[in-house]
Amino acid sequence: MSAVLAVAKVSLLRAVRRPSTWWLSALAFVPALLGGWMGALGHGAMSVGAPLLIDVAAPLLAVPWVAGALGEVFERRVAVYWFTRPVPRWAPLLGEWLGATAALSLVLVLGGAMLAVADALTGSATIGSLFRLPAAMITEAAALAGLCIGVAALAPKHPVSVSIAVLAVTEAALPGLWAPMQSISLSRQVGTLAGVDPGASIGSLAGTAPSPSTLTAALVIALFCAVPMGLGARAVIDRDLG
Amino acid sequence: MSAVLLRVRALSRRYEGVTALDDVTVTVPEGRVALLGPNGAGKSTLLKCMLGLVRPTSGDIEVLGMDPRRDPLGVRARIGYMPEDDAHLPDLTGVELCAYSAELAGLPPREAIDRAHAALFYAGVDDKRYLPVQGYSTGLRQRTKLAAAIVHDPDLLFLDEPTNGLDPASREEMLALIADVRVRRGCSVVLSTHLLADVDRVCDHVVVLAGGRLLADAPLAELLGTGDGRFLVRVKGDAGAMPRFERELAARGCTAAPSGASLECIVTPAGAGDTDAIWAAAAAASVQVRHLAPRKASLDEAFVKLLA
Amino acid sequence: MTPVIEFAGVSKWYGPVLGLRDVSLRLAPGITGLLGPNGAGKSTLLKCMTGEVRPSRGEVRLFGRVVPYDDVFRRVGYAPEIETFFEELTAREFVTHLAVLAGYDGAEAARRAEAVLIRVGLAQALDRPLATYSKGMRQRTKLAQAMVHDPELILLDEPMTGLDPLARAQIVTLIQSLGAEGRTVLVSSHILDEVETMTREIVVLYQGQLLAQGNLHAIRDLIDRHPHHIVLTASDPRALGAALARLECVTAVRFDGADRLEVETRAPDACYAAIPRVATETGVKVRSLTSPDDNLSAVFRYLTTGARGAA
Amino acid sequence: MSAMVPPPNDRSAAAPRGEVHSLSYSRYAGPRRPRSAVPWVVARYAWRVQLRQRGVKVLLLLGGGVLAISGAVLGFAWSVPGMTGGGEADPVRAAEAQAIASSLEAQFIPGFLLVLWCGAGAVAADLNAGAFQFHFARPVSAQGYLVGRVLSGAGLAFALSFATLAVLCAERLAFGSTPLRMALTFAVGAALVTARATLLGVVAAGLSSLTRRKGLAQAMFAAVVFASSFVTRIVAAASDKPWVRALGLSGCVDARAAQWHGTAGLHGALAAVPLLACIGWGVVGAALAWWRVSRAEVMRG
Repeated sequence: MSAVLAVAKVSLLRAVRRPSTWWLSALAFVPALLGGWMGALGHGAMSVGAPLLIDVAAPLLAVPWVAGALGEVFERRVAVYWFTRPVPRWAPLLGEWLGATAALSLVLVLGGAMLAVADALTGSATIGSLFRLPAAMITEAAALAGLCIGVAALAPKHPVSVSIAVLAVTEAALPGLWAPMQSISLSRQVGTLAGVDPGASIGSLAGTAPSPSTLTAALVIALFCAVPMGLGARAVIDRDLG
Repeated sequence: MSAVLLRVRALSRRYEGVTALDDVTVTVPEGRVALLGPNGAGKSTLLKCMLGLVRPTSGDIEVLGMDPRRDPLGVRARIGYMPEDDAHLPDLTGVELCAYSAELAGLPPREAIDRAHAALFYAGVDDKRYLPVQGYSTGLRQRTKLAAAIVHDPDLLFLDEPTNGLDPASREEMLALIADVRVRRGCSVVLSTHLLADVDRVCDHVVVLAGGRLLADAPLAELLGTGDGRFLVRVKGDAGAMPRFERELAARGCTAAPSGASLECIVTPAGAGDTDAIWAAAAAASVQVRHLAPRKASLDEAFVKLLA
Repeated sequence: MTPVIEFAGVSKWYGPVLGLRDVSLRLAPGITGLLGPNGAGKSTLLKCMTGEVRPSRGEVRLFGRVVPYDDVFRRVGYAPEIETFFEELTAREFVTHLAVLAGYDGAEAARRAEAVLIRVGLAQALDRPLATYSKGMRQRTKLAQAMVHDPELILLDEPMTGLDPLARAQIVTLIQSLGAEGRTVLVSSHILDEVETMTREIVVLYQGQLLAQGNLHAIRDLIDRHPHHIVLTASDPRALGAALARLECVTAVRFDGADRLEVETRAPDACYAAIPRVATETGVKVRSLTSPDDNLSAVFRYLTTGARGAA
Repeated sequence: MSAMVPPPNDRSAAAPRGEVHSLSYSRYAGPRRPRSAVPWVVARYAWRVQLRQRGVKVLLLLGGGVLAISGAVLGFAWSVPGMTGGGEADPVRAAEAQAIASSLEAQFIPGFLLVLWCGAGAVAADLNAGAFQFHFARPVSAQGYLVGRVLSGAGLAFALSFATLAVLCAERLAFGSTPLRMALTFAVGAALVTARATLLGVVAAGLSSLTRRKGLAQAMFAAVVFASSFVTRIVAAASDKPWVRALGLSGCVDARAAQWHGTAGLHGALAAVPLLACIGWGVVGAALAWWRVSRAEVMRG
């Protein structure tokens, strides 16, 4: 367990030292700014900002931050330094996940909270919505971190393009084709948890979505995280690394 | 043979706060030239200036009679460059890499393929040429890089650490190839290296840089001088052979100094050129002499002397 | 006593590509050089010990247990041949982190990391980001992380490539001191001279197969088992040549210029022994004796250019 | 290629003669092409490598599937009179508009992913792998290299869209459009498809030259494509200003297409917005790439 925490700590430290982390983080605050502006013009801060944060900003923040960085570690064989220590091989993966989730959550929660505040200032938000969006962002951070780490372990040469391709399929292509497929969309389920109307985010071509439920949402989000992580861990344990 | 390969006058190049080249003036004749110096000596910067990739802060430079600042592409068309790092163009096979190099230098596709095969044959890359380069062993990769550097028939070849990471046999072959390029092709060679033994083998002129300054510019023979009367002796024997041999040498008035390797020593005979005493000592100590030759000052020593 | 390292019939193929073929070997404490030309399987052999690759056939045992087992890395340090680290960290942070993963608590790990980095000669650069490190400093960092947890077995993959002569000498001294502390150190290299300054015990791989193992003498014998060309300069080469031609071990004599002769032999040991004797008998003064074949690279060259059954 | 070595003994003409050719290196005296050919060389070899990659094969398969489906669906709709364009004043013209829009929109995701895979990381990967020094130690100018990278990054995406356009136009010819009008539609469609691919390629090359890290470059490209289209769409909808949509990287070409059909709803000075946005994106991408590549320190150390 201490190994997992040690890896998480170093993962955070490395993220902080990368200049790209800082300007990527700026991405998380664009929705709040844009939402606030639109809210001030009377168009509803949440209906503009939340889909932008959940659908666009969060994935595009997570993919280079987590998949890109970890993919490099695997591709350049640096991971061998972890795997020649007396710890099980899944421990560094879990540590990376913990570190990535913490860092992503921090940024996304801040972004979400700012958006909620902007909404409260310009509209008629309830006190509950101030907490619902940030809480939902934590689940999205954990799910995206899991997906990215799994993909980085499975496809270390193309972690970013594969992650984006997976997300393009689950978030845009399939839901756009057939409405029931919206259930497998991560952003749609996070939106359910956050209590945000998904209408604006998904192409209108597909018609109406199935009615949302918190239980389904939690299940889909958990699967989003666990399936790639599990496959990635199996690949790291079973395969030759050299 | 006496044409000028490179003429550099008062060349300086400064990066922010760092002087990479400091007022270097040197004229290098055609042939095989070694560019020597420790890391950070300014070798790479000089190469970059020659290729027209970096503009000198001040001073003049002329390569093969052309000014790389005015016509960088013209200069580069006549130069073959073998970089130190692997230029990974992922998934290209050996043949493709060479053909690509040739086409970039302006050869039509058919000619490029033809030349690529000729260059790979010359560099000794066999059937593996149809496999992706990233799977090659270090030796094969160096050969492929050499082939890619000569494929467009340059007049001047820049080799940056061409024997790095090669095993002795491959190193020999690489050096033989480099020597051959000059002899048969009439192509000048500039060899940038820190392996002094390489220079010994293939170069006839040496330019030494250190800290951005020119330290030496001389024919190799001048730098090495002649023998100093000492002999390098290597013997074969058991663990006690060497001490026994040294005792016998001492008994005959010779002095033996360690050379660094375990069964070797540097012997100063009592009389100049008196090898008989060494043979007698070996016989008395019952060791086999496997190597006995006058010891030239090695480039290593010349280099250390220059740097001091 | 169980050997520290034991390979039992290990083969490894990467798809159809051969990595190792039927390697069996046992190694005891001390420094051992792992020699072979590029692509001989040296890295694969080391990776089989760290569990980075699994043998396609056979078993590798470290300290008597079959690898991979996680705990083995309490007793094993490994310096791979890769050039990169977690570039955002400083050397101190990097080595401390790996010491923590090796099981030490934070303070102890930091103390050990600092001590080991100073020992490898990085005292001046402890807190610089690894991204700014030169090739030589990277080699030292790799050594440091392999030593930080005080392992009994240290595996070093080409620890001296890219170093200038001075740094090379320092690293050799460091490795010798590790051996003197009673550790088992396996150093891969393709340069015999480099290894020879460190140890007498070597293992030679050639095209994935174990070509030789043991004391350098065994390798010297191996060298003696293939034909040699011996170049002599002498006061009267033709007289010496005529006398040598009578020996059974000499297969050819050639003259070259006024004072050089070249002797070809299929029994080098006998021939080297005979030359001084014959010289004394004929009263010829031998001024120098050299051979391009009296070294390991010649063995490799000989093996590569056919006559594979001879060795 | 091979220099002839005269036979050692040619006094006896009657004896059988043999020749020994020298196999050693020989000089090259053949033609050399002008330097303007360099971009094509860069692009050709990049395509050759791309077509070997599994990811590219999957994406091309995906694009092929999209082509087949849209061809079948639209072909079916067009073959049944009155099924499409019923409410339009000119059903034929509406169907032609549909052909262009489909080749742009249906192929957007496969095309985007292809540019992402082939182009968005290319310059960064080259910078990181030392391929800059490989190229620039040869007679390759920065312009030549960049044009080559744009071509190689956008080439496959362009081929997909163009194939879709060609298939749909051919179907229209079969279902009632006159050859003359089809030729015009095809020309306009080809221009738009080219514009779409070029913009994606140029922006991808520009962004990818900002960093050494391939993954980061790819993510930036995805961010610019998605965020620009998402933000412009939401802002346009929320503030009811349709011209804002034409500012996005994908929106500007779509809006140009809509303008040609007369369905864009942009009038007066606003009619110039899509074209200006297209030019703007192109200039920004090219400027970024040029700025970075021309000042790159080519060799390390």
